[in-house]
Amino acid sequence: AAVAVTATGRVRISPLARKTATKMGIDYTNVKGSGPAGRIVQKDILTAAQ
Amino acid sequence: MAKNISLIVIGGGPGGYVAAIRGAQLGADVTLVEKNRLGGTCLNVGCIPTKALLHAAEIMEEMNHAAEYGIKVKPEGYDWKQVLAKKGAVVNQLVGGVTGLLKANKVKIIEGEASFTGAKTLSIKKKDGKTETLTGDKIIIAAGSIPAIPPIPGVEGNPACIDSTAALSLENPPESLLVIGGGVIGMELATAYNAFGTKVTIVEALPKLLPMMDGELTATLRGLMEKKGIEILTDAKVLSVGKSGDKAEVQVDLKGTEKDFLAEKVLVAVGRRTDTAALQLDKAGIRHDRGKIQVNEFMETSVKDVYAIGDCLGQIMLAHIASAQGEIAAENALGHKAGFDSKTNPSCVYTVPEFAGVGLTEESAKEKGIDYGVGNFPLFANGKALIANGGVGAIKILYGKKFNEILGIHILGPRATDMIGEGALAIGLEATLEEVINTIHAHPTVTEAVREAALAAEKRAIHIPNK
Amino acid sequence: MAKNISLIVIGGGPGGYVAAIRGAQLGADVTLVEKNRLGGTCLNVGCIPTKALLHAAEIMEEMNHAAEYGIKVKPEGYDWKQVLAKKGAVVNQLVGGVTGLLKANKVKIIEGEASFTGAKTLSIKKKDGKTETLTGDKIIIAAGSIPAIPPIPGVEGNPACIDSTAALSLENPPESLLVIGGGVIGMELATAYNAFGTKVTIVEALPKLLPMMDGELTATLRGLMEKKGIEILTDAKVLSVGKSGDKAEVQVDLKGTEKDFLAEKVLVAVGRRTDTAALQLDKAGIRHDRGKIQVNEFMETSVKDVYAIGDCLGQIMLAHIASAQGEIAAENALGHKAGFDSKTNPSCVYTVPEFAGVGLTEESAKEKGIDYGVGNFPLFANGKALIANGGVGAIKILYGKKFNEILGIHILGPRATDMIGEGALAIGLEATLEEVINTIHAHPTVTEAVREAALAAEKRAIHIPNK
Ligand SMILES: Cc1cc2nc3c(=O)[nH]c(=O)nc-3n(C[C@H](O)[C@H](O)[C@H](O)COP(=O)(O)OP(=O)(O)OC[C@H]3O[C@@H](n4cnc5c(N)ncnc54)[C@H](O)[C@@H]3O)c2cc1C
Ligand SMILES: Cc1cc2nc3c(=O)[nH]c(=O)nc-3n(C[C@H](O)[C@H](O)[C@H](O)COP(=O)(O)OP(=O)(O)OC[C@H]3O[C@@H](n4cnc5c(N)ncnc54)[C@H](O)[C@@H]3O)c2cc1C
Repeated sequence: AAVAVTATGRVRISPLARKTATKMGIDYTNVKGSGPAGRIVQKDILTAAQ
Repeated sequence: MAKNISLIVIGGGPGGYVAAIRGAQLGADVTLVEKNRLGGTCLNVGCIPTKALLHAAEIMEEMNHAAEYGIKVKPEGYDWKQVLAKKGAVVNQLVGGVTGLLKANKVKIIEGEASFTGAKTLSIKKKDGKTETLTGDKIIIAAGSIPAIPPIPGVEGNPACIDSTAALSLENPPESLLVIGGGVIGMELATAYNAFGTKVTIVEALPKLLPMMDGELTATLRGLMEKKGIEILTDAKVLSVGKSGDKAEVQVDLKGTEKDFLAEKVLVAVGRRTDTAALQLDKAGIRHDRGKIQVNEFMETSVKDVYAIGDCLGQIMLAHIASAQGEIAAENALGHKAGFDSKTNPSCVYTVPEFAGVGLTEESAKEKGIDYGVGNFPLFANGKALIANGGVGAIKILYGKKFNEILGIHILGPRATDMIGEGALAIGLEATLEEVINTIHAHPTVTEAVREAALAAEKRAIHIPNK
Repeated sequence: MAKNISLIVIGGGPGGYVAAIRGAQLGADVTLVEKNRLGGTCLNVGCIPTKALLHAAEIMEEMNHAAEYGIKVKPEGYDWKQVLAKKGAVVNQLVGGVTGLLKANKVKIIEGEASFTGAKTLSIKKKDGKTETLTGDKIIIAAGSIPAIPPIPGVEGNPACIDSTAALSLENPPESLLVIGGGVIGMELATAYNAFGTKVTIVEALPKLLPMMDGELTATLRGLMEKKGIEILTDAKVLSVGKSGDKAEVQVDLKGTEKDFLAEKVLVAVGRRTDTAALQLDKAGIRHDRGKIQVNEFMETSVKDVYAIGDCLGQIMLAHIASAQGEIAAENALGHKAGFDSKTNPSCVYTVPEFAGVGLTEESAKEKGIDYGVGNFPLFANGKALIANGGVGAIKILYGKKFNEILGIHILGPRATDMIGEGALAIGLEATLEEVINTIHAHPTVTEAVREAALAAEKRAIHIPNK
């Protein structure tokens, strides 16, 4: 999957993934997205947390 | 116990009553002032009665096609009194509902007209003849709008000339109707009366009908309406309205040549203007542009603690915008922080078939110089649409060339006004074509065509050849 | 030039024909083998003909309510031949469309029945009597399903007992119909024939109708169907079917007591079984569970280069699932990598009103031990629904208590099957209540109620009191 950071520097992340990352205290800017078009989904955050 | 914040809401339309309820939910002591009927334009003489009329019109049309489906009926016309009665019943039920909700939320209702006497003081000319002075910690203005009367000679005071309000309560469908203005209201009422047998002519000064809507699909809709016998003239300016017997005679400039039209009624639907004259905005020092109240994204006017929302801003005149802004104003007034963003705003036109769009049209994308692509899917290739209306219509997706993000979704077809919900959410969540494609769309539904339009954008539609 | 990959697709239903087109798009030389008619169950004897029949039924019902809206019609019954003819015309148009699309994609079509003779070799018993041996680099099995005949004494060979296929082409609507099975097919055909005046009884062995659907809304729907005169028995087991004159006599065990029912026809709609017997799966070594082909998320069977999709897996028997899996299988066969995920799969039931759901039901959330909350919004408080069907139905959102993520959306009401598109996208994009709330929903639409259900979850619905 593509990197979730777009050329404009914004991170493509699902609302649930963002909330999960915030709650778990995870910096998601370097997490690789596995969703469509490289969007970070909750699963990616949970994987990164391990 | 701390004293609650007092909130005054001026106007009981979909902007005002929603703001009042939201304010009450957040703990304010709310007073709502309404000079006319709760529910405002929308419930009494706008969205709801037009759609009730259109529903009857739709049944009328369906009757005429029933035989094709094997259903035997003898159409025997309509009972106009009953059409209006049903419309009235729906309106009353909804107005009653709003009244009940305001009571349940302990909103105090004052029947009367409010005018500012100072920054945060109001004088209320009450229906019972008395005058009351009112002051509150916070004020939300939701005064709405009224039909605009264009400066066309012969319109004002002409009994044959009616506005949308009158068009919703005619004694009978006229034998002929000329509609000045090809905007949403004109197109919807044209659709309704056409179904009831009225000979309808639409005259629009601009080259394009429905300014908010995508041009390509608007052109398709125009063709469909013309096929139903509605005469549509664009680039056509009404010069004056006169009389000829008991009919109106309308002089129209058709790209240079003048033509006369006779019609029993002339519906003037050229737009609406803010209903802010009585408010005396200047006494409060509230900044406005010829009656259009100026606000920022937090719905704050130039005067502290005074907010304004909905049609009285003279911007996007839609009920759901008024309501959305109403929630936002109430939240900000009660110490929360919310901003208004119109990017997920759907525009709906209740023609047959329905027409809805959200996000950028091709015209607006071009104007903004955005590098966009288009995915198009015709509904004749969609099974459910084929069953529902013979497959008339199309779905069109605009996406950004660089990231494939959805820029706009436009739907002409059965159920378009409800299907646009998916489009608005897609834009709100900054979805790309891939995400629409990866979402399973149920079969047989018209929404499958949304996915197919996204596939078409990537030249991999299944149910049409890809060019 | 390198030789193209050759792909054989067995079955021309919505699984197979979509896989064939997708394969062709990706550059394969595709051969599709179909023993019966292109379009499979779905187009010929499934989704499409049922919905065409239901559309006629809906018009029929609408006629009966037209007077309430002021439209005067004399209902004169139906012309059943024309009902069937219209249904047939829609089916033929769509089957013709699929045939044309396959040709446009240069898919070679063989009319015949395929059986495996080895891992990747097939013998085709052709319609013209000849036999052909076929071998390909890749094979996709999309053999679909056929109605299951339950082991109820007296069903098999009984001319009064019909399956869904026969129910779609009856010579006349029967005077009475007993439906064995309260699943989607049973409920839809019950709805259709009820509208045509048939006295319908549904007998379901389980305590609940529509196993896939949310229980609370299913109960509401049941009540609505009963109000229309459909008799519904749950926890009721058909013991045997006998004869009484020219009627079927059906013995039913109602929680211990036996009751007899007379009916002109008995619709056996207890489910479907995979149509894989003729395939001789064992000769290819393809792993299966009593005819249900086993696959992984990439639609790969136990044999390399052989994929299977759709109803022949015996899992989720829906056309859009077959198609989704078809695209995935073709992509994987042609060297791409795609996995199947059913989480955005909508379930639709074309009753009146329509019923649709996506994601978790309350039952499944409980079963999984998920900490969920519910937002509920009744459609009597929705203006558009009030106009469309008197405000019958409700919308229900399930969300996770921790992150507010949308777990499921369930809609009983007008246009539910198209409105569920928003729900599927919400789940696919991992949206939370906030995003649904922040998306502007157009007024007056039924989708406004989706947002209200999300607001209700947060105890801040506008148009109902919040408990
Ligand atoms: C025919 C027609 C069809 C329409 N169809 C649609 C549609 O399908 N969808 C859609 O989104 N929009 C539609 N609209 C537009 C929609 O009705 C308006 O956008 C909406 O009503 C605006 O809400 P509001 O609360 O801002 O103002 P309004 O609904 O106009 O309410 C303002 C209220 O304030 C009261 N008021 C004004 N001044 C004072 C004062 N000084 N003191 C006390 N009370 C005062 C008025 O009496 C009125 O009740 C339609 C409009 C028309 C005319
Ligand atoms: C009454 C009814 C209503 C339904 N309504 C809906 C609905 O509204 N929505 C929905 O999603 N689903 C609905 N379904 C289910 C839907 O029809 C099926 O899920 C769908 O058709 C499955 O597609 P498929 O391609 O897997 O199989 P099928 O459509 O069954 O197609 C399989 C094809 O393979 C052919 N075939 C089988 N074996 C061989 C062989 N050995 N050689 C050559 N050809 C072979 C068959 O002739 C058939 O044409 C309905 C089903 C029924 C019966």
